[in-house]
Formats: sequence, C-alpha cells, structure tokens
Amino acid sequence: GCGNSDGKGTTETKSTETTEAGTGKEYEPYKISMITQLTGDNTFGGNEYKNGAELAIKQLGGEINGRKIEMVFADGPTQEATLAEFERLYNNGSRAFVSGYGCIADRAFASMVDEMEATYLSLAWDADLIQGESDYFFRIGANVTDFAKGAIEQAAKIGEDYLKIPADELKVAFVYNTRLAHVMEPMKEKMAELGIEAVVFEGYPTDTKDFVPIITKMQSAEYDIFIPLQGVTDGTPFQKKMFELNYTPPVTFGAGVYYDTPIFAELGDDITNGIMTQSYTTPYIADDAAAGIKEFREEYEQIYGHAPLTHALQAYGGVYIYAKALESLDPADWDDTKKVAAAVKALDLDFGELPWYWGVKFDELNSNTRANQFITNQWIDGKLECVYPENLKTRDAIVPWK
Amino acid sequence: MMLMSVENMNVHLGGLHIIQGVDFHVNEGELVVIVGANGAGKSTTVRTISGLNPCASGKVMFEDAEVTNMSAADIAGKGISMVPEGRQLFPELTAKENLLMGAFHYRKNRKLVQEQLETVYNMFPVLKKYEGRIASTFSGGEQQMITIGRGLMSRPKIMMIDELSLGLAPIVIESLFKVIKELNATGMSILLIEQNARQALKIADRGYVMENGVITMEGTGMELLNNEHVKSAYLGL
Amino acid sequence: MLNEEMQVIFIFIERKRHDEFFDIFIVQGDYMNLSAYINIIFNGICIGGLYGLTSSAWSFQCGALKFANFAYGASLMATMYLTYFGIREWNIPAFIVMPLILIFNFGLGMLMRKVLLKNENRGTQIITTMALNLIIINLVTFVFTGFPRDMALLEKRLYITETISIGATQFTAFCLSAVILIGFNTFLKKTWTGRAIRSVVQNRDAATLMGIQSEKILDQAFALSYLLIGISGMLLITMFQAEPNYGNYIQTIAFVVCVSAGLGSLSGAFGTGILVGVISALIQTLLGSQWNDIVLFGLFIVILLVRPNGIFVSKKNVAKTF
Amino acid sequence: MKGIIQKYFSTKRLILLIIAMAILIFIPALENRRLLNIAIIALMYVTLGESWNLLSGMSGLFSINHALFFGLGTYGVTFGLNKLGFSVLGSILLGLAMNLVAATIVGYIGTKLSGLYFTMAFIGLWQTVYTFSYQFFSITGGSLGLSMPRELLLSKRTLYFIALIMAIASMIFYQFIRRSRLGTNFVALKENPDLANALGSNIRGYRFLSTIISACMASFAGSFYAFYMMTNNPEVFSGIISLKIIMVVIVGGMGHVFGPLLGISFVIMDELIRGMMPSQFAPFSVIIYGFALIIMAMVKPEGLISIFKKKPKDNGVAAKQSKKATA
Amino acid sequence: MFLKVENATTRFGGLVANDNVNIEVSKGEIVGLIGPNGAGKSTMFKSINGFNRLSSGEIYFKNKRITKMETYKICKMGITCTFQHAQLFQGITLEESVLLGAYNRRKTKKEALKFAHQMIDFVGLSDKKDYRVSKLNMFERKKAELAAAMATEPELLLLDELFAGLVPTEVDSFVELVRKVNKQLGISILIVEHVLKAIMSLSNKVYVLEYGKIIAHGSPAEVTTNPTVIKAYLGGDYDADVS
Ligand SMILES: Nc1ncnc2c1ncn2[C@@H]1O[C@H](COP(=O)(O)OP(=O)(O)OP(=O)(O)O)[C@@H](O)[C@H]1O
Ligand SMILES: Nc1ncnc2c1ncn2[C@@H]1O[C@H](COP(=O)(O)OP(=O)(O)OP(=O)(O)O)[C@@H](O)[C@H]1O
Ligand SMILES: CC(C)C[C@H](N)C(=O)O
Ligand SMILES: [Mg+2]
Ligand SMILES: [Mg+2]
Repeated sequence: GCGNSDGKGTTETKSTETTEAGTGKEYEPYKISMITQLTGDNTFGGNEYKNGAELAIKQLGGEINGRKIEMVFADGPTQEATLAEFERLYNNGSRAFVSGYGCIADRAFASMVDEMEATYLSLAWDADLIQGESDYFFRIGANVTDFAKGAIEQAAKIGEDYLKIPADELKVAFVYNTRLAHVMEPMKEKMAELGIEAVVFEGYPTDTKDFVPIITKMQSAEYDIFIPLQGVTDGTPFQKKMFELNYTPPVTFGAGVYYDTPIFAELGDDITNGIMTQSYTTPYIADDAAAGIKEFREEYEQIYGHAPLTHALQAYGGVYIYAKALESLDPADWDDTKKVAAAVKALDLDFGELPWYWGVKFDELNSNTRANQFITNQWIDGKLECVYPENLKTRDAIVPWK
Repeated sequence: MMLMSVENMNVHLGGLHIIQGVDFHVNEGELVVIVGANGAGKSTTVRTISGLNPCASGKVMFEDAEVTNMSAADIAGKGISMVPEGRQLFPELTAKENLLMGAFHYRKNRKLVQEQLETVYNMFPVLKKYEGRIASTFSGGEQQMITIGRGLMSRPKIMMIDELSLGLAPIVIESLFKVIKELNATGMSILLIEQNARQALKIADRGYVMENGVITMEGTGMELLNNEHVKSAYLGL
Repeated sequence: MLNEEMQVIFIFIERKRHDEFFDIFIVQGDYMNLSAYINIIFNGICIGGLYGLTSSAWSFQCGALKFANFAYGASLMATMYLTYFGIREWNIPAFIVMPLILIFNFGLGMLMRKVLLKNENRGTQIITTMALNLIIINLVTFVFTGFPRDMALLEKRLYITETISIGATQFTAFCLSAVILIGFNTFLKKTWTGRAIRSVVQNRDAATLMGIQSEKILDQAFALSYLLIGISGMLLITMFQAEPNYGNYIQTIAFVVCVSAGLGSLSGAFGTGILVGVISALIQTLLGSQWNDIVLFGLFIVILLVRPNGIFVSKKNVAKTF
Repeated sequence: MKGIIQKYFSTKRLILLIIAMAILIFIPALENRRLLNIAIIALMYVTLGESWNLLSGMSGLFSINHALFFGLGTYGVTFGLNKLGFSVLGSILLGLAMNLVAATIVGYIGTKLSGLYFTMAFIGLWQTVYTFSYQFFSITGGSLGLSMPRELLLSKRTLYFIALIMAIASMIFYQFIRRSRLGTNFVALKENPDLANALGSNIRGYRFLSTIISACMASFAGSFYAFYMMTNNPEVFSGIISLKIIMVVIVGGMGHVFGPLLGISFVIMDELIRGMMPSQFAPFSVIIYGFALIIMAMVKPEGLISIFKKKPKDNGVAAKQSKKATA
Repeated sequence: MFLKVENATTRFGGLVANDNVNIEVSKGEIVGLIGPNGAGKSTMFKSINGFNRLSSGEIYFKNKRITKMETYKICKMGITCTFQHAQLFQGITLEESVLLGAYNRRKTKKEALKFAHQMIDFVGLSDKKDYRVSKLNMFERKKAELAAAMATEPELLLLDELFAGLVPTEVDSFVELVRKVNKQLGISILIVEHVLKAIMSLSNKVYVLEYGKIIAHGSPAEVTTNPTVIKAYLGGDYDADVS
C-alpha cells in the first residue's frame, strides 16, 4: 500500500480514458519496466533502447488480449541507481522487466529476481551471466562468445571465399577498444584455433584521441583483413584519421558495436563504402526475412528523426517477447508472475517470427538458444546491405571493393 | 586645514563592537601618531578608513567629502594610501612587481613610475639588489620594506602606516623615521600607528592614545611623551 | 586458512605468467621505417599543441586565478555542441555563429563569476563547479540529446615529403595554442592588467588598497578565460566528436598538462603539452596503445615526485613560506 | 560505557545521534524494499564519507578520486571469490591488502606532496588503476566485471543492518581518532604542517597513516558494496561515486563527525528526485540536484552542520576578556 | 657541548645567506642572535631545525650530529622553535594546539593533557584554553605559541622575533615570562630579535650576523659598544632604547 505514495505524476504515462467497452472486465494496465541510462555516460544508447521499447508498445496498439500494456521507463545512469530504480518500480508493482542499455545491473538481477518473483528479460551477453537455474531470469539475446567466434569465422570465410587465402595463412590487423576486451578475448581464442595470425594487435583505452601511431603501424604492416572492434566515440575519429592519411585497408571487417550504426554512415560514402561488419541483430536485413522489420525501420526513422541503431531493435525485440508470452495467457493471469514466467519459458518461436529475426527457445538455464544467428552487412553507397546469411541477404558482397 | 577626519566611528566585527565611537582628525601636512596596546583597535580603525572593514555608523571625511563605506579601490584612488600591518604583500610577485603595484593608479605616466621606483630603491637598496626574486622568499624585515616601499610608490595625499617598525633592525627604523619626517616635510600628511611609541611620538606633531576601541587621550607629541599614564602604560619607563 | 589462500594467489600468478602476462611486453612496431617514426613524432607534437589548447583556459583559471573549475570540461563540451548545432542543424553561417558563441561564452563566464563564484571557500567552489558540471552535461543531454555529434570536417594534410605529413587543422590548433598560451603568459607577466590580476588573486585586500577594482578585474579575467574556452571548443569540434561526457577526459588532460607544467606557468603548459603528445605517441608505438594511459599517468606521478613544482619551473622561484 | 560515550559525544550531539539512529532503525519496519534500499546506499555513503572526511576533512589531504579505495575493496571481494575461490573473509582481506598497496603509493606521494599536487598525483594513480580495470580482462573481467557467487545473496534486511553497523562504527571510529593523539596530529597536519613538524609531529608519517586508515575504511565499504550489488565492474572507480563521497561530506560539513550523516540527505534527495521525474525529463532530476547543491553551497558554505552549531560561545566572552586585559 | 654550529653555510642560488657561521650555546644559557634585516638569522634557525638543508657545515646537539635530521626528530631530541610570523593552528582550540606539543614526549592523552594545562597556566592563558587561536589577540597568540613550544619539553628553545609588535610594557612582562622559562624550567634559549630591550636584558651572550657572517659576539654590553655593530645594525641614535 505504501508504495503508491510517490507513484503520482511519475514515470508511468497515465491514461485517463477508460478501457474500451466490449473487452469484458477492466484491468489495471499491465506494466513492463525498463531501467536504462537516460543521463550519465551512455545517454545516447539509453535513449535508443527507450525509443525501441516505446515503438514496440506503439505498434502493438498499447494492448494485448484486450488488456492495456504500458512501458514504464526509469533512469539508471549507474549500477547503483539501476538497482535503486528496480526496487522502486518493484515497489510500485512492476513485475516484468527488460534490460536497459548496457545491461549494467543485469548480473545483480540474475541473482535477485528469483527471490523477488519478477520476470526479467536480459539482453546482457556476458559469458558468465547465468550462474544457475532460475524461474524468472531469461537471457533473450546473444552470447558474447558465440558472437565473437562467429565474427572470426566470418572473417576466415571472407578470406577463403573472396581473397582465396586459407585460414591458417590469413593475416589480420586487429584493433580494439579495451572496453570491449570481453569480445576480443573469445575472438583471440578463435583466431588461435583457426591459425589466423594477428600481425597488428592493438588495444587502446577508450579515451584515446590520437590514432596516428596505430594507423602508421597498420600502414607499415602487411595483412589481409582489418578487424576493428570499436565504439562510437573512437571509431569515428579512427576512420576519419585513416581517410585523412589516405590509407585504406585491403578489407575491413568490423565486429558490431559501431560499424553497423547510422552514425558511422554520417562519415560519407568515401569512407564507408565497402566496409563489412558483423552484427548481432540488425534492422538492416531483407524486408521479408523477419515479420515487421520494415515497419520498424520506417516508423522509427519517422518518429525519432534518425535511422535506428541495432540497440533500438534489441529493446524492441525484448518487449515483443513479453507480448508473445502475454498473448498466450488470459489477461487475468498476467498478475501472477509465476504464470508469466512460465509463459515466457514456454515460448517457442522460430527465426523470423519476430521483427528482430531471432527466434526464442530457452534452454534449461533460460538462455535463448535461437539468438545465435549473426548477420554480416556491407556498406554500399550509404546503405547497410545484408550480405550474409543467405536467407536474409539483400545483396551480394563486393570484396575487394571497386 | 583639516585633511581627514573621523567622526564618531563605530565598527562591529565578528559580532563584537570593536571601535566604539572614535573621533580624530589629521590636518594637512601633519604627522599624527596613534598609540595603544594590542587589540585596542588601531588596525581596525585604519582598515575601516581605507574601506576594508565596513563602518557601522559615523563618518569619515576626506578633503571635505565623505568617503565612509566607499569601496577600498575608490578610496585609494582619492589619495589615501594605507600600508597594512604584517607584510600584506603579493607573495608570488617579484619584489619589483610588488613595488610597481603601488604605482597602479598613475601607471600611464611611465617616467614618474620610474622615478618613484628609483626613490624607493634608494631608500631600500636591498630591494634593488634582489628585485627579480619573488616576494615570499625575502626575510621578514625585507618583506616589511617591500610593503612600506609599495606604499611610498603610490604618492598619496595622506599615508597611513600600520606598525611601521615591525621586525626592522634599529638602524633601519632610525632611517625610516627620518624618511617619514622628510616626506612629511614635503607636505604629505601621515598617520602613523606604532608600537615603538617613544620614537614615533618624538617626531609626531600630534598623537592619540587608543584604548579598547575609544580614544582616551590627545595631545602634541611632546605632551604625550611626558604624560605619566602614557609613560607607564606604553613607554615602559 | 589464509595460508591456503596465499598459495592460490601464487598458483594464479604462476598460471598467468605462462599465458598472457608477459607477451604484452614484446616491443612493437619493429617493422616500421624512419619516415613512419618521423610522422608519428610530428603528429605527437601537433596533438601536444592541441593538449596545450584544451588546457589553456584551465591553466589560466587554475594557475593565475587560483580557481579550480570542475565545470571546465563541460563548458568546453557545451561550446562544441553549440558550434555543431549552430552550423549544422540550424544552418547559421559560421561567421555569425562564431562571434555569437564567443559572446555567449564571455557572458556565461561573467555570470558564473558574478553569481556562483563569489565565495572564496574552497569546498564551496568545488561543490558549485561540480554541480554546474552536472547541470551543463544534463542540459546538453536534454536539449541536444546525448547523441554524439561530429562536424566530420576532414582535415587537409600538409605534405612535407611524400611520406611525411601534418594535419592542417592540427597544425592550426598547434599554432593557435602557442599564440594563446605564450601570449597569455606575456600578458600576465608583463602588462599592468596582468599584474593586477595576479595581485588580486594573491592578496585581495592589498590589491584593493592599491586602487585596483578587484571584483571587476576578476570578473573580466574570468570572462576572458571563458572566451578562451569558446575558441578552444570551436576548434575542437572540427577535429573531435562531441558527446556529453567528452569534457571529463579533457579535464583530466588539462590537469595533467598544467600540473606537470607547474601551475601558473602558461608557456610551460604549452611545452608540457607537446611533451605529453610526443611521449604518448612513443609509448603507443613502442609499447602498444594499451600501455598509453598506464605509463603516461605513471610517469606523471613520477614527475610530480621528482619535480613537484613542474617541469619548467626553476627551483629558485619557489619559496617555502613560513 | 557511559563514560566512554560522554567522553566522545556531548549530550546534545548524543541526542541528535540517537534520534538519527532511531529513524534509521525504524526504516526496516516499514517493509518497504525501496526505502530499505535507499537507506542501505545512504548508510554506505556515511561510511565512505567518514573515510574521506578523515583524509581530507581532518588531515587536509584533498583527494577527488576516493572511489579508488572503494573500488579496490569491491574488486578484492569479487576477485577473491570469483577467480581465486577465497572464503568471504579471505576476499575481504584481499581487498584490504590491495588497498594497503594503493594507500602505500598514495601515502608515499602524500609524504612528498601536499595540496593540489597531492590531488593530482592521486588522479594519476586513479587513472592508471581505472584503465587497468578495463584492460586486463583476464583479471578484472574488463568492462563486464566480475560476478559474485549466487549463494552469497543476502537479504535486504541483513544488508541494511550491516550497513547500519558499519556506518555507526565508522562514525564512532572517526570520533575516536579525532579525540586521540592521532586526531590532534592529523588536524595539525591540515592546519599548519610546518608548525606541527616543529612541534615534533612526524608529518610524513601521519600523512601516510591517515591515507592508510582512510583507505581501509573505504575498503570495507567497497567490500560491502560487492555483496550489495552482487556484481562488480569498473564503474566502482567512476567519478560519480567519488563525487558523491565528496558531496556527502561537504554538504554535511567537512571535518565534523556528523558531516556525512547530514550530507546523505542529498543522496536520499537524489534518489527521490530521480524516482519522481518522468522519464523524458530524466536529465532534470540531475539538474535539480545540481541546483540544490549550488544553492546549498551558497547559503550554507560551512555545510548543513552549521545549522546545529550554536554561535561560537567564546565570542562574547572574548570581548569582555580583551576589555579586561587592556583596561 | 650543548649546541654547536660549525662552519654552517647556506646558499640560495647565488645568494649566501649563512657564511661559515659558528655558534655555541651552553646548557642553561640565553643566547641572542641579532643582525640587520636579511642577515641570515631566520635562515640559521631553519637550518638548526631541519627546515633548510645546510650547503656545508655541521650542527651538533648534545654531541650528536643533527645536520641532516628531520625536523620532528630534532624536536624529539630537544630543540623546538617558534616562527617569525606568529601563526598557530587556526582551526583548533588553544588547548589542543598545546596538546599537540605535549604529545612530543607524553604518550597517553591523560598525561599530555595534564602537561598541556600546566604549560597554559604557566603562560597565564588558562581562562582562554577553549578559544580558537583566531580569537586571540597578538600578545596572547605569542604566549600561546610559547606554551605550545614549551609543551614539547625542549632543552633548547629557538625564538624568532617573538617580541615583534608588542608595546614596550608588554615586552617587559614577556621578558619576565621568558626569563622564568629559562630559570624555572632550565630551558636554554636562542633568541632572534630586533627589540633590543628584550635581547639585552635577557641574553648572556650575543652573536651579531651581517651578510651571513658573524661580525661580533660577546656579552650584550660588549656588543652594543662595538663600532662595527653600531654601524651595521644599531645606528647612531640607538642608546635611548635600552633603559
Ligand atoms: N575580523 C575580526 N573578527 C573578530 N574580531 C576581530 C576581527 N579583527 C579584529 N578583531 C578584534 O578586534 C580587536 C582590535 O583589533 P586590532 O587589530 O584593530 O587591534 P590593534 O590595536 O591594531 O592591535 P595590534 O597592536 O595587535 O595590532 C582585537 O581584540 C581583535 O581580536
Ligand atoms: N628561499 C629563499 N630563496 C632565496 N633567498 C632567500 C630564501 N630565504 C631567505 N633568503 C634570503 O636570505 C637572506 C637571509 O634571510 P633571513 O630570513 O635569514 O634573514 P633574517 O636575518 O631573518 O632577516 P629579518 O631580520 O629581516 O627577518 C635574505 O636576504 C633573504 O632574502
Ligand atoms: C554493453 C556494451 C558492452 C555493448 C553495447 N551493446 C554497445 O553497443 O556498446
Ligand atoms: Mg594592529
Ligand atoms: Mg628573520
């Protein structure tokens, strides 16, 4: 009872109209909560998540099976704040949560939600995220190890298919932002496994602003594929600097995170053309490959003024999974978290059934087994075209460019 | 002719009524001395006149105009110069820069600045010798010299010096008193606050005795020197 | 019980030693030729000049005005966003935007000084500027969204020989920072106004007794430092991407540069900036970029311990005050 | 016992303390997880605040990256439990040991430098450790950090009582230090190190000691945080935490035991405002917080503690005395 | 030998602040050190106290070499100084300031506090022991400083211009106090002063420094009649002040 005291005029977007007639009983709107970084270091990623989730609710028409659903957002600039907001929303009656950007407190929630009986759909991709069986905690997105190994496999494949170099003779230049060391580590393992040699292997701190030494090193070395693993704030200056120094690597194969973002596209065709990148789930795949992907892309751009990042799609996907689970339940049962969790657990959706292309099928530890299909894109004339896998493809890859 | 006068001045600091209705004046071309024990309020008085402390009530007149509670910079601009007590110099400026700051209000007149600098250097040759060194490295007495030199640089109509002889060698004090007398002879009015009451009163035209924030006695230098109370309380005879 | 745990540590270290602990130490870049090195050094010098530029205003504020402004980075970042939005999004011609931003900055500095920074108390200053830092960052986030912005101006490179080149914008920044820092140094040391500023900062009472309008001169000096922030910010956006937290990094760099130069030594800051640029370029080439921060900041600590008064400050001028 | 209390706390302060404690102990009774959660965080900041207060408020060594010690305490626990398989106690001690190493370096710097230079050297060390925590994935888990074993999840109530005990202990410890030989030396260090040195106080030693004690206090808070958060990443070193630590003390009143206790009102306020803001105006919660801080700094520059301080009692006496002395 | 300064030389860049200075102080003595401004008196004090490093020369105290020792260790050995510019700890009470000194020799708070109170009594400030130093006037501050220095239980006390800024009557009472310190507590004193009245009535022996060099030493009467000293330091008009 006491939890309502500060629920007024807050995060919840209160709807004053009564539920439409004809749907039978009147229910409280069902709340799905997301705590994401709306202030602080990663505001832009946080907003992307927020936009994606908002759009999902909008497209669902704000109701499922006749009961209203609404998104509740809260600001979680830090771990501590995220946890505090989680407790607040929980106190206000929220029992369904989706990760926010950066998934900063998901590991904490992984150990907490069972006791609290709140469903949590996590987009975190940490290898050791899940530490045991759980009824309420689900990893719906990809696993970083799969992603990283997949990327190296892709690189090797490009080497073999287009450059005609077998994997164990392939030489790469590997440059990464040390903040992404968790992606780099499995990649490094995979490279060792395939016998790929890293001629240049450079990690740099996120704050680095001067890339000339690294680029000069790359210029001086001989390699076949350049694999950058960068974030937005360092990728842009890096690419600009390469362009200024008049240097183009033979083949660039980025691994997610930055090279598939619209921000990168702003650099212009001269820079982006021909660059390939592996992404987890991305809005830029063939329109018919996943239901609703086209609508998502178009509506997003229309509402928010810029092309969606893959982050928006992830949050969007998370909400859709709730939607699917709720659809299979009677609205009266929604307030029973056990039932909602069971419904999530029981989901069995194939690839392509959801807008984000990935399917849903949880293993015994609640990890999504159908989130391991990655996509390779290539920038062609200012557009991100999907070149792999076959079924999602929008174009053939052009390697080497020109 | 009265150059500066203080009428019924009251000052409160930190909740204390420190100056309790002080009246005194300095005539044009006069050398006036204020003596008094520690904590009597002498420094507070001159700080208030020069605008560093707020004056709660009363009046400070200078050249027939009221300067009570004007900003310190404006008061300085009118030709009232104050040499504060206890080495209030600019610790990280060089000795020369410290002296030059005294000439700030007539900085445009380079020649005059240079001349005045030479005068001060003649008075304190040590300063010329070490002019490029930063002030905080100077010895205690040398710092006092810088402070006084800076005051002299400003060519004021009236100069108020707080604790002129603090930390100076006897020989320097002696020559300094001479200089003061000479300056006075050129027409500059001087208000001197001095612990070394004997020497100060000797050269003074008039003197005041201050006790607990009020003026308790007034007279010519000689009168005060020969006063029994002054003798026993301040001269230590 | 602890004994066992100690053993575990040793085993852990032992294991690490074999796989990855030590392979980081391989000297890198052994395949590079001379002109590559020259290029890197030139670049280091230019970047160093840039460090000088970014720290110029801070150097002035902290060194001369004795005021640790923790909203410094945020102010710089705000200028960058304003420039971007003025030119890119609102399509105002650059020659109008730039003076406007300078005026805005000047006014902001004046306002800050008049409203916020009256109090001399150190703790109060820290709180107010840190709070202002939060406010600016979040205002920018709210008004401009947190989306990183980039003018994407590609800089021209000036080719000295076929293989050796310098970035034109970088070079401009380099020259500008030289002019600003050395100019400011001369201004402070040689002119009456400069001396007045320094004297007010060192002893407010004594300065007013000299007839200096201390409040006014501090207002102006502070506003002037904000003008510098304006100039630096506008130049930075042509090279770097702006995001709300960009300022934090700049602030750290400014700390490092100014402190190892010796607080108050503005031309020293220029020299130190260059030194930082070159050293960091060399660390990146010889040890690898991941060692950059660790070695650079480690070195910074060592410099502080060995020459606490700054690299370019002679011992003679430093007094122990009693 | 009563004697000890009376020795260290005057009656009025004691009453204030008891009231504050009563409120804090009352919170769990509300059965409100959210308030409990806020209380835990606030109490943790009391401990951290006292730690910073000891270093900066008492000894005058100004650090603006106190999260360094806090973070090391956290990493000690997660690293010990997660990678080395230590026991809980062992890993807390590991955190302490890591902090001792860091404090030794910082303390050594402190013996040589003071003022702004100390602050800067601290920044240098902090930046090094911060970068390290991101970079050396195999040890620190990179930006993802390390998880705590799930079995160690404690209930909010337990956490709350631990935090409460820690906060009270740190306050008593602070006051104990302040009243002891150490405290006198620490304060002298801040007020006038040269004079202290001349009076036989080993200023280098005391600077060192102050850093170490402060680091240990922060280390415990850090270790606690690991159990509270159940996970740990380089964010524990972030500037936001350092900022909050400083704010808590300065807002409350620097160099005073009750400073941090009063200062957490701003932490609590921060949590409450954030909760109240509609999400599209999220940045405004921070902006309001910022303005509150500025207003507070301008109105009460000495900190909230100045509300409780009576006018210095020696003031009126001084006037009379000085009159008597000269009359 | 109690205190012995042998050929002490201190240079600041090109400036020689102390040039081969030799000073000796025996136990129980009060020795004066005078000289023009900038002669190097304070520098000498700082060297004895370990604040400055001597460029060359040696300093012995109770036959132990203390030349490169740290200040606090020198204090532990029994030398304490007061500074030229009276400055105690601003933020703490008089009692605690003196207490800090008392901790030099006394380990427990109880003992130290007791001794501190004794010292505060000794200088006659017991009714002001709870005051902050900033509330005291100049005379009281000087007394407080003396109390703090004495609380360290020194065998040798260095007083740098402790009498500056006092009215002659105050000087007299302070002289008595210092004499009491010397006689009752048996503390030897080395004193730098421009207030000649004080130094003449107190000291057994006076050294005169000029430009860093000792130009004369002897009993006060000898020194004040020495023409070199008169020329360099006292000036012609001097005699009036000693009475
Ligand atoms: N800012 C202040 N707040 C509170 N009390 C003050 C302040 N300034 C001075 N006082 C008190 O006012 C009294 C007078 O001080 P003042 O410095 O004017 O005396 P003085 O006659 O100049 O003495 P001295 O010979 O020591 O220079 C002293 O008791 C002093 O403690
Ligand atoms: N840190 C320093 N750097 C350079 N010169 C210095 C330094 N400290 C002192 N000096 C110079 O050394 C000389 C001796 O100074 P010292 O302070 O010992 O003089 P003093 O005899 O105490 O004089 P006073 O009676 O005026 O206090 C002076 O000329 C002074 O300027
Ligand atoms: C959480 C981060 C490590 C990765 C995140 N998905 C990003 O795009 O930056
Ligand atoms: Mg006075
Ligand atoms: Mg001296």
